[in-house]
Amino acid sequence: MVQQGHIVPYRTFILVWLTLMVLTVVTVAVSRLDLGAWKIWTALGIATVKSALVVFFFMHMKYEPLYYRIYLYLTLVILAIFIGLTFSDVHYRMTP
Amino acid sequence: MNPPLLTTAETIDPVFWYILGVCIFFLLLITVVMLYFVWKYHRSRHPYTTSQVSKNVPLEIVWTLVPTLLALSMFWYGWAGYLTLQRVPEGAMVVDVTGRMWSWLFEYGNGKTSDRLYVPAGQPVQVNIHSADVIHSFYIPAFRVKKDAVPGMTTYVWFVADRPGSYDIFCAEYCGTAHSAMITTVEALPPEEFLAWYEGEGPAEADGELKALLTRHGCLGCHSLDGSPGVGPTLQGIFGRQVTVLVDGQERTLTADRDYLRRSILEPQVEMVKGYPPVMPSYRDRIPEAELEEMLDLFERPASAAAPSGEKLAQDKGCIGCHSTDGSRQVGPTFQGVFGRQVTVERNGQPVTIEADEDYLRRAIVEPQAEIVQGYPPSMPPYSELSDEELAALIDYLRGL
Amino acid sequence: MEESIKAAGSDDRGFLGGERGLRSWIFSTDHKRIALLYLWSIMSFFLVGMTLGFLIRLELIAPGATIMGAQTYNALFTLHGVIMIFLFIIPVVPAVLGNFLLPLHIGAEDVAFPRLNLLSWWFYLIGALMALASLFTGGGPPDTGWTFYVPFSTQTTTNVTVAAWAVFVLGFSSILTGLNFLTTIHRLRATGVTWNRLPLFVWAIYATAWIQLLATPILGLTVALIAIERIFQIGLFDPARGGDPLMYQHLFWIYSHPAVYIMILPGMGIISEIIPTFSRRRIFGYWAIAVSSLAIAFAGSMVWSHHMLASGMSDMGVFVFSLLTFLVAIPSAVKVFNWLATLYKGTIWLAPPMLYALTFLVLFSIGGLTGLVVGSAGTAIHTHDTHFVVGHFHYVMFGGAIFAFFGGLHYWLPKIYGRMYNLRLATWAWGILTVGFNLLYFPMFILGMQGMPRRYYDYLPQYTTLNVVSTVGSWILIAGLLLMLWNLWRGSRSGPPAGMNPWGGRTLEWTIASPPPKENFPGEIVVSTDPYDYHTGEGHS
Amino acid sequence: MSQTHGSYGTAKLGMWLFLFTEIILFGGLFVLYAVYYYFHPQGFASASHELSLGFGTVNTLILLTSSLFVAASLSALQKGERRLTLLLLSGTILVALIFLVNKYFEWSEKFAHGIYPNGPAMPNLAPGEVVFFALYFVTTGLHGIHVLIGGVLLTVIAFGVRRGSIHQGDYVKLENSGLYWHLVDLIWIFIFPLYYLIL
Repeated sequence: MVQQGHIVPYRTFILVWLTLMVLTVVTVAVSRLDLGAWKIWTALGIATVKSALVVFFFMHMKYEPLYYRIYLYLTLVILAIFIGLTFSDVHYRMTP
Repeated sequence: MNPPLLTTAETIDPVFWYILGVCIFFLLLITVVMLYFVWKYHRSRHPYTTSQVSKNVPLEIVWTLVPTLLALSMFWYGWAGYLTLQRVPEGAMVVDVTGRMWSWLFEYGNGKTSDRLYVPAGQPVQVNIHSADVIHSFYIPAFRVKKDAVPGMTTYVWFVADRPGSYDIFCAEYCGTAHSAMITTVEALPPEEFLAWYEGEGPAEADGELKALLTRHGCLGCHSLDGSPGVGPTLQGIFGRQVTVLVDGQERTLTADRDYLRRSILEPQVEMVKGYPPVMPSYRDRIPEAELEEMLDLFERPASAAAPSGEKLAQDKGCIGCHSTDGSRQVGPTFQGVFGRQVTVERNGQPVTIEADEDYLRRAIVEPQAEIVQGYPPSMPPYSELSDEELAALIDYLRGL
Repeated sequence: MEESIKAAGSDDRGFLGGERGLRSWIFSTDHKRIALLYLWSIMSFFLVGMTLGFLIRLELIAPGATIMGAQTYNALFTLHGVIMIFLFIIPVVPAVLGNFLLPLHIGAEDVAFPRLNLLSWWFYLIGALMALASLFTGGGPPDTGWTFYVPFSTQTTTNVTVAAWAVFVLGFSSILTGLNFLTTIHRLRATGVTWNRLPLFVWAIYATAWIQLLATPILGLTVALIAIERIFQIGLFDPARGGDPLMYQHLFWIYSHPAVYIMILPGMGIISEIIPTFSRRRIFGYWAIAVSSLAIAFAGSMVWSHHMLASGMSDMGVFVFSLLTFLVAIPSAVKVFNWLATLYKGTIWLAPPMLYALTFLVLFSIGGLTGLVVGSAGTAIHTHDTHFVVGHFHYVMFGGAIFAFFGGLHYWLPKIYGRMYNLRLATWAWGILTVGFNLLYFPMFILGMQGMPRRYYDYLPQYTTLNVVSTVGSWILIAGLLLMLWNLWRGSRSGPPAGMNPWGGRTLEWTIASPPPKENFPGEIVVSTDPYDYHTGEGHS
Repeated sequence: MSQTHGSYGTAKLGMWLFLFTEIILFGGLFVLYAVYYYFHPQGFASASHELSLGFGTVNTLILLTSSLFVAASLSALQKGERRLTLLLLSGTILVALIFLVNKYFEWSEKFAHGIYPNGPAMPNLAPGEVVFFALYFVTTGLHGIHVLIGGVLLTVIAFGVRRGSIHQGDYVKLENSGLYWHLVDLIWIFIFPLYYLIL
C-alpha cells in the first residue's frame, strides 16, 4: 500500500531553518544584555518559539490530525503540572 | 496557671472523629444499599430485569456535588488542625533533637544532653529536628505529632504534655537495620522536678563518662555496654578481645587494639566483624578527634578502673529477682551469709555437702545446673556472659552480705 | 453452541491449539498467548510475594525476634513491596486481561504492534530476573523499602544498584505496553465500534495507558539517578553538595502516585463489566464512569506530594496537595454510586465473579474512605508511616485492584481456556479469602491509630494482641488464596466445557468460541450493538 | 479510524507517543533544574560561566542544520529523489558525529580541570556549582546517548534506502527515525539556553 503523507516543499524547510539560525544568534546576543530576572524568561521564550517551529514544520505536526496536537499539549500540560506543583512546595520552604 | 492551652491531641482528635464519622456513614450507606439490592433483586426473587434506565443527569449531579462539598469540609477541617500543629505557642521551651542511625539525642538550652526527652508538664515544648545521616521521622503518637528529620534541613514539632507521665517516641521513617529499635520516651515531669533535673546532674552524666560519650554519638543504638546482643557487637570488654573480621570476603582474626578500634569507627566497612550486617556508617568527620581519643582511652582503661559495682550487677542481671538479701526464702537460696556457708548440692545426681567458697560461687553463677542446691528448682540460667571482673565484683558483694 | 465446540474436534483448542512447544509461546506475537505468558510469570511472582508477606506477618506475631533477624526482615519487606508493586500489581490487569481482551473488545485481530508486545514481555522477564539477581549479588538483598528513599538508598551497602536498574527495565515494559494499547484503541477499532460503544474496560485501559505513558519515564529517570548516584556520587540529592533529599521524594512520587491509578483503574474497568452482566442490566451512567476514569487519571497526576505531608515540605505544599487529594476522591465516589445504581431493578446472579465484584465495592470503599483520613493534613501527620497506611493501601490495592483481578479471572477464565471451574469451591474460596483479608488488614487501622509505625521489625508489647489477630488472618487468607488458585488451575485443565457465553455477557469476546480462535474474528467485522445491550424482561438462563 | 487506514498512521502515532515519554523523561531533569536553579541562582550563574559558549552555540547551529537535512530527506524520498535522500541522510550522520566529537572535547576540557562527579575540583566549589555540574553531566550525557542512538538509527535507515527497502511508497521508517532525530534537536534547544546562556 502506498503511504500518502503531506509533502512539505524544501522552500518551507529552508525558511524555517533560516529563522532558527537567526533566533539562535538572537538568543545568544540577548543573553549578553543585562536583563536581570527577565534573562531566563527571554531565553526560554525564544527556545519555545524555536521548538514550536521544529515541531510544527520539521516534525509535520501542522499536517497531522487534530488529536496529535491535543495529545502533545496534554503532555506539555502534564509536564507543566509536575514543575508547577513542585514549586508549591519549594517556593514556600522556610529553609531552602 | 496560664490560660488553658489546647493540646495537639485535643486539636487533632475531633478532626479524626469528623472524618471517620463521614467515612463510616458512607461505608454503611454503600454496604446497606448494596446488600438490600442484592437481596431484593436476587434472581430467586426478581427473575427478570424490570428497568432499562441507564442515566439520570440530576442524580449524577447530586452525587457528584454532595461528596465534593463534604470533601472540601473535611479538607478544611484537617487543614485547620494542621495549622495548629505548625503554629508554636509563645513561650515554648526549645529542645533540639538529632536523629542518627539508630538513636535520638536531645540537647537543651543550657547545653545539657540526654537520650530521653525530659519536659515540664503543662508547658509547650518546641522540638527542632535534625538528622546526622539519613532521613528519620520524629513521632510521638500520644501527642499526634510527627515530622521527618531530613539531612540539611531543620524541621520542628511542638506539643504540650498536659500531665506528668512517660510517652513513647518512635522513628517513623524507615532508616535501616535497627529502625524499630530507634525508640525512646518523653518524660514529662512536674515543673519543679523538671527544674531540678534541668539544673542538676542529669541521669545521662551519672551513668559515667563512656556511656555519655557513646550516647552522644549514637553508638548505643546498636552496641550494648552490658554484653547483650544488638545490631553490632557488644562494647563490653571490647578492648583486647579477639575478633574475626571479614576483609574483602576473607576471614581474618585480630586483636581489637587501639588501632583497630579507631579504624572500625572511621572506616567500619573495611573490616566488618563476622556475623554482623555491614550497616555501620563511617564516623569520619562526624566525631571530633579529641572525642575519639577520649573514647579510645575509655575503652582501653583497665576494667578495674571503671569497676563494676557488685550490688548494681545483682540488680541489673536480675539476681535479686530470685535471691533475697534478707534471709527470706524465694525461688533460690538467700544471699544473706551465703559466703562460707555449708550447702548440700546435687552433683551428678549425688548429694554432696561442700563449703560455698569463691570457687563454688563462681561455678554456681556460670554453670548453675551442674550443682543445684537441694530443695530448690533447677531453674537458674547460666550467666556465662559475665566477665571475670564482673564475677569478682559480684562475689565480693556476696562476701559482704 | 456447546455442541459446536464438542463437534469441532481437534480445532476446539483455538489459540491454545496449533503450534506447540516452548518456542511457539515465548516467541509468539499473538496477544492471547502473550497474555498467558504474562499470566503465568506474574502469578509465579505473586506466589513469591505472598510467601514473603506471610513470613513478615509470622515475624510480627510477637514482639522481639521471632523467626528471623532485623536485616532479613528489612530485606523481606523491601522485596515484598518491589515484587508486589512492580512485578505483580502494576502489570497484572493491563498485561494479562488487557492484552487478552482489548483486541477482542474492539473487534481487532491483534494489538497495533504485536512484536513490540512480545518485547514488552521480554523486558518484564529480564527486569524480573534482574530483581531476583539483586538478591544474590553484591552486598546482599536491598533493604531500603520499595521507595528507595535517599540518602539511605545511596549509603546502604546492599545491592540497591541492580534493583534500581531492574525497576528501570520494568518501566520500559510498562511504557511499551501503554503505548501499544493507546495506538490499538485509536487505530484498530472495528467498523461500528465508536467511542461511545467502547466497553468500559477499554476506557479504563485507555486512561491507564496514558498514565503508563506519561508518568513512568519519571520513574525510569529517578531510579537511574539512584544508580548513577551510587556509582559516581554526583550528589544530586546531597544537601552538602547543593542537592535536596526531598526532591528525590517529589520525583519518586510524581510517578509512584499515578502508579496507584495504573493499579486500580483497570480493576474498576473489570467491575464495570461484571456488574452489568450479572445484573442483566444496562450499565448506569456509562459516560459518568468513562469520564471519571479519565478524570482520575488526570487528577491523579496532581496529588503526589500527599505522600510527603510529614516530610518537612512547606505548608503551602501541604495545603495544595491535601486539597487536590480530596478532589481526586470524587470521581471514585461517582463510580461507586453508578455501580450501585446498576444493581437497581436488575436480576442479580451471585456467581463467583459477581461475589468478587460486590466485595470489591465494600473493600475499595473502606480503602478509599480511609484515604480521606490520610489525605487530610491534620490527621495525616498522626497516621503517616504507621500501620494505618499499611491497612489503607492493602484495602485499596488488594481489596480493590486484586479482588477485581480475581473477579476478572473468574469471569474470563472460561473464555480463555474454554473450561469451567467448580463454582461451589470458588464460592467457598471467596468466603475464606474475604474473612481472612479483613482479619489480616482491619487490625492495622487500629494499630496505626494507636501509633505503631510501619516497617517495624520489633514493637512494644501494647501492640501484641492486634498483631496476633492480623497474623492469624494471614493464615486464613492464604488458605483461601491457595484454594482459589487450585480450583482455577484444575478448572482450566480439566473442567467441563464452558461454552461460548457461560455468563450471558454482551461484549464482543462472548460472540466467538472459547478459547478464541487464533485470528479472533472471522475477517473484518461490523459491530452494530452496544456492549451493555440488556433489555427489560431479561433473566439468567 | 479502523484497520483500513493501514499501518502508516499506526506506526506514526506509536512513534509520537514514544516521543511524549522522552519529553517527560527529560522533563524530570528540567524539574530538578528548575528547583535547584531556584535554590542556587548565584551558584548556577557562576558555574555556567565555566561552560564554553562557543562549543554550545556551534553545537546548536549544527544540530538545527541536521534537523533541516532530515526533514528535507523525507520530502526528497516522498518525491522519489533517492540520491538526494541519501546525501541528506549522510549529512545528518556526519553532523551527529561532529556533535559528539565537540561534546567529547568539551567534556575532556572539564575533566582536565578536575570538574567531574566526585572530581578533585568539586570540593572547592560552592554547593550550587556542584549541583549545576551534576545536572549538566547527567543531562548532556543522557542527551549524548540519544544523539548516538539517533545517529545509529539513521545509519540503518540510510542503508535501507540504499537497498531499496525504504522507498517512495513505504517511508514510515524514515519518517519515524526523523521524528526521533528532531526530538534530540528539540531537547537541545532547551538545554542550550538553560546551561550555556543563563549566566
